[in-house]
Amino acid sequence: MIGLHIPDSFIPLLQAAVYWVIALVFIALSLRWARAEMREEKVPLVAVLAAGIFAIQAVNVPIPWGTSGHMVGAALAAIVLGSPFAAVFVLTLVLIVQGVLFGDGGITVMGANIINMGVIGGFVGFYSYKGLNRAIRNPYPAAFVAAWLSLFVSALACAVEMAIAGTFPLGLGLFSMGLYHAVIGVIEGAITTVALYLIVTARPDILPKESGVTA
Amino acid sequence: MHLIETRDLCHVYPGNVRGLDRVNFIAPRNARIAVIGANGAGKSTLFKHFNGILQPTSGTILIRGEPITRENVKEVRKFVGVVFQNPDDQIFSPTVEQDVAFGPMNLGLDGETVRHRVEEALRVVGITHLRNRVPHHLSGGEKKRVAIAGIIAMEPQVLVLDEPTAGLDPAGVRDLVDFVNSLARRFGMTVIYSTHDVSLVPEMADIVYVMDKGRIVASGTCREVFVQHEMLASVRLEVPVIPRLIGALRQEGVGISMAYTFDEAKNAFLEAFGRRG
Amino acid sequence: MHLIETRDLCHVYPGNVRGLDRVNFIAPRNARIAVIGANGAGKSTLFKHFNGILQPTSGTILIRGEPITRENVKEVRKFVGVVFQNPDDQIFSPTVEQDVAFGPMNLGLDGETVRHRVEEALRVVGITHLRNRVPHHLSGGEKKRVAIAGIIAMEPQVLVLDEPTAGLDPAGVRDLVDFVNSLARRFGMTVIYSTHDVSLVPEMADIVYVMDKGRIVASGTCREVFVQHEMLASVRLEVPVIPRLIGALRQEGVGISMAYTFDEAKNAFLEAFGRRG
Amino acid sequence: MIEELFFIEKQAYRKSPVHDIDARAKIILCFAAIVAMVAVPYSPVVFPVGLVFFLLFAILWALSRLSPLVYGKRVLMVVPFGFFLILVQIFVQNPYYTVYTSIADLPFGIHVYRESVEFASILFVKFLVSISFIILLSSTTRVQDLLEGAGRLGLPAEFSLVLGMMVRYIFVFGYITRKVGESLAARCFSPFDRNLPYRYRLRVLAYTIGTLFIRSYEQGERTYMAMLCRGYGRESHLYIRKKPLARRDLFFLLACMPVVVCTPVIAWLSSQGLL
Repeated sequence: MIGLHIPDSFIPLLQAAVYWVIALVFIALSLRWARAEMREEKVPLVAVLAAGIFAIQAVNVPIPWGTSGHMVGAALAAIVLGSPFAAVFVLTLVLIVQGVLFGDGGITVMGANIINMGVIGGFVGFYSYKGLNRAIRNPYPAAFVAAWLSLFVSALACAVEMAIAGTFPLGLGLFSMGLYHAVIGVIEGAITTVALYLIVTARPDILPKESGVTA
Repeated sequence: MHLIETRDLCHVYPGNVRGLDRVNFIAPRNARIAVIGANGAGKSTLFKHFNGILQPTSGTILIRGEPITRENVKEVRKFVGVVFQNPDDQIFSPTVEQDVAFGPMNLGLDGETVRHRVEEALRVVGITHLRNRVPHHLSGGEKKRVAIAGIIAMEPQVLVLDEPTAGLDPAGVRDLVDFVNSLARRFGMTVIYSTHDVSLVPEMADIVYVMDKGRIVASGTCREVFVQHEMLASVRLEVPVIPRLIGALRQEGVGISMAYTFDEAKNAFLEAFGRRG
Repeated sequence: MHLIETRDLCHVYPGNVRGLDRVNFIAPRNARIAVIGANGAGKSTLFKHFNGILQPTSGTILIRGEPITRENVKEVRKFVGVVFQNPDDQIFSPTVEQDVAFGPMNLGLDGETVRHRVEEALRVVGITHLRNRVPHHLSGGEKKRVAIAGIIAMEPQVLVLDEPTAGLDPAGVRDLVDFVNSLARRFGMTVIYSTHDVSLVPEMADIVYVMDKGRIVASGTCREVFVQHEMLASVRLEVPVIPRLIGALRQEGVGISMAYTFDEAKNAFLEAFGRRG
Repeated sequence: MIEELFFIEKQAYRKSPVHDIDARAKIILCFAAIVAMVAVPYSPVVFPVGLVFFLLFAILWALSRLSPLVYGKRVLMVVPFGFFLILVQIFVQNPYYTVYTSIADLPFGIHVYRESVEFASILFVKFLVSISFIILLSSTTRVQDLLEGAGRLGLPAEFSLVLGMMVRYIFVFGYITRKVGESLAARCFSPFDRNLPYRYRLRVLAYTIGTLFIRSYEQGERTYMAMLCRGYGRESHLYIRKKPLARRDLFFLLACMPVVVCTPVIAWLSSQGLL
């Protein structure tokens, strides 16, 4: 949904560089994941899937009070591919294209955006799904909460980073972005859940065995 | 009043690419209409005007005598059902049944009517046995039928099929020809389709339009169109093999009457041989 | 020693779906081989064994007399080039030139040789003018050529084409037929392709294999295969219209010799009419 | 965003002296301009620097023969979140100032501060200059040239291959999404049709999104297989022909880079009273 792509100049250069370094570590790890997957290497597969997620993010989703938003899809990618690194890989590629081609999310702050949407979105989405699914043994509510959480925590992280940067007050940031994404997250959660249901119906074999999803 | 009529219809794509150039097209009631042309001739572009997916750059399109407006576009799409070439772009529900129900649901029909419509559409297309299947696992030909059923369920009076035989094997093509013919015969529907497989056309068309580079370069019955060998060659189409063979023999002085379908040809040859033998 | 030989090749897909059932297939040197069959007959499954994309469940596949192993699979893929049906699967680089260069790059050739190979492949396929274009601006026929060029650039000795005419218009089909024939004639290559457009086969095949439900149900020259009308009908294929017409006339007692291509048919008819006239 | 993608592509395919310049030169200039702009501290020094940078951008945009409307349209595409962040600034305090003077008192104890207005303006200038250079880069350089340029500038081989595939397939899926949209419309569905229940619309969108996911996953499977057929391995990389920078490109860099490097330095030195 709108409001997570931090633009250039909202984070000072030095801090942006620190985020870039952290992001690069995760990108390297995700590349290693894509290469060392036990069944077969996934680099090309994930590259093509990233283009698919780009298209998915381009689908306009109506928001009840009149505007339109779009999916982020980090939790969906992580859940279906069975690794948070899938989200890091996919979202990194998507953010590079969005940043360089569209100017959606900046260049210097791209590291921060990758951390928020890819790393935090992916890890929160994946592990909350895994934990909840183990606890309640039903993948769909688990996916709903996971997708909601992944968006919500990403938004909080975004607010914290800008507060550190001094370009947006912490309290107001946490409140406004948190509230907005808590609401919007419900839509992300609903779409993720229903999309997951469709994927399980059509291609149950894609999902990792331990995900506990059965068609 | 024609079901569909275009008058000097032009469409220019962004980047000044000419899609349609002064197209005058008429679809009468209960007709089977073939639009033939090479790839990129403008067939799909024309079809997307029939239900208001594309708007004319200039010229007019009239559906039952009326132009398409914001207000009547839903009515138009109910009246003119367009089935696109690739069924994968049109099928997305978890079951065949739900997918076929999608159109009727969007028309705001009540549950009972939707169920009835779905039933009927599945039956007409001959896929009642697939109703609970996951569309994803169906064969190409089956998916094609699901896509058609999805449109039939909206009970259009004009069915538009973009390259319906693409990717089908001979048995699939045969089924489709029979299906199109039965829609026209049994349900009185008007069926418009595009194809570059010219050999099918004599068996399933009352009217033929030939398109090239966005223009309609010829139209008429099969007989009128398929005698124009040079014209067809110039638009990168072939004359179906039967009239081509008979034409070549006639040029060599063989006395045989022209034929278009297999059965006609067989009779023509028997007659020619009989007369001479 | 045959270029490709399979012995009782079986392939069972996960879920116990039988893909291939005791297939015995031979590809000799410098031959044009058509594998015909309805959708789902197992043509693509067979082709995927030719370069080790799929492994046999049982039976053997020999490439130049040797089974495919982990060690020689790269060699095999250099020797047998497979072009898939949908060019979008195969063209994955941003520009035509980059895509055609992908195979040669992986062979570890130096920059100079890669450039030379790309140049040559583009020339053979006739798309030198497209080298700096992006694939999504190309037509279906052009994309098909790019996909073929990408394989040709690896200089395989066997070229395998899965449904090469799918989606092409008559002019595109004509070009492809000429291209396949020239590969065999000018470069001495062996070309194997699948199709369900049986009318093309007489013009571009030395050997025909007929597949049905994962089995090879007939093989031989066009003459040997296309006289078996019942067999073809039983596997949901059609007899090309020319032999079908001549066959029907002969059944009615007309004295005419069998023919398969257009030119043969024209001569046969002229002769028949001449003899009788 | 798909239609925007095609829109951007269309601009990048035009001809002009700026379009003709090698992608490497444009990448270096635009990235340098953004980094330099971001590097300028949050202080009024930003204004003269921003003005000079924007003039540089405006000259290049004029030379690119693209309409100002194109620029306007592209700015509008990206601004919402940035504008929201900037607008809110005038009501709040930030750590870059110590003293705040209220210039307008609104109900609920909300104040508009002079310093905050200044800070918002600073952010606005930096933001606008940064996105202007990105817009310049992608409006005058084709995606494939951008990628090739990045590769020649030393983008690691594994990234250029992966990004190349991404670039290739966003257009494939772009066309697919367009067709899916048309087929939804043909069956009288619009996600924004208020006659249909909201949950129903959301479910349909979720199904189409799930289908897109499966289709891209399966496209990945097939593409991977086709790559194997052509000898794909760990060492595979994108073919990028060597090409030296033309004299014109070097001249372009020589003319523009000093502006990008020197303006902030001079402005900062003079603000510190060192000049």
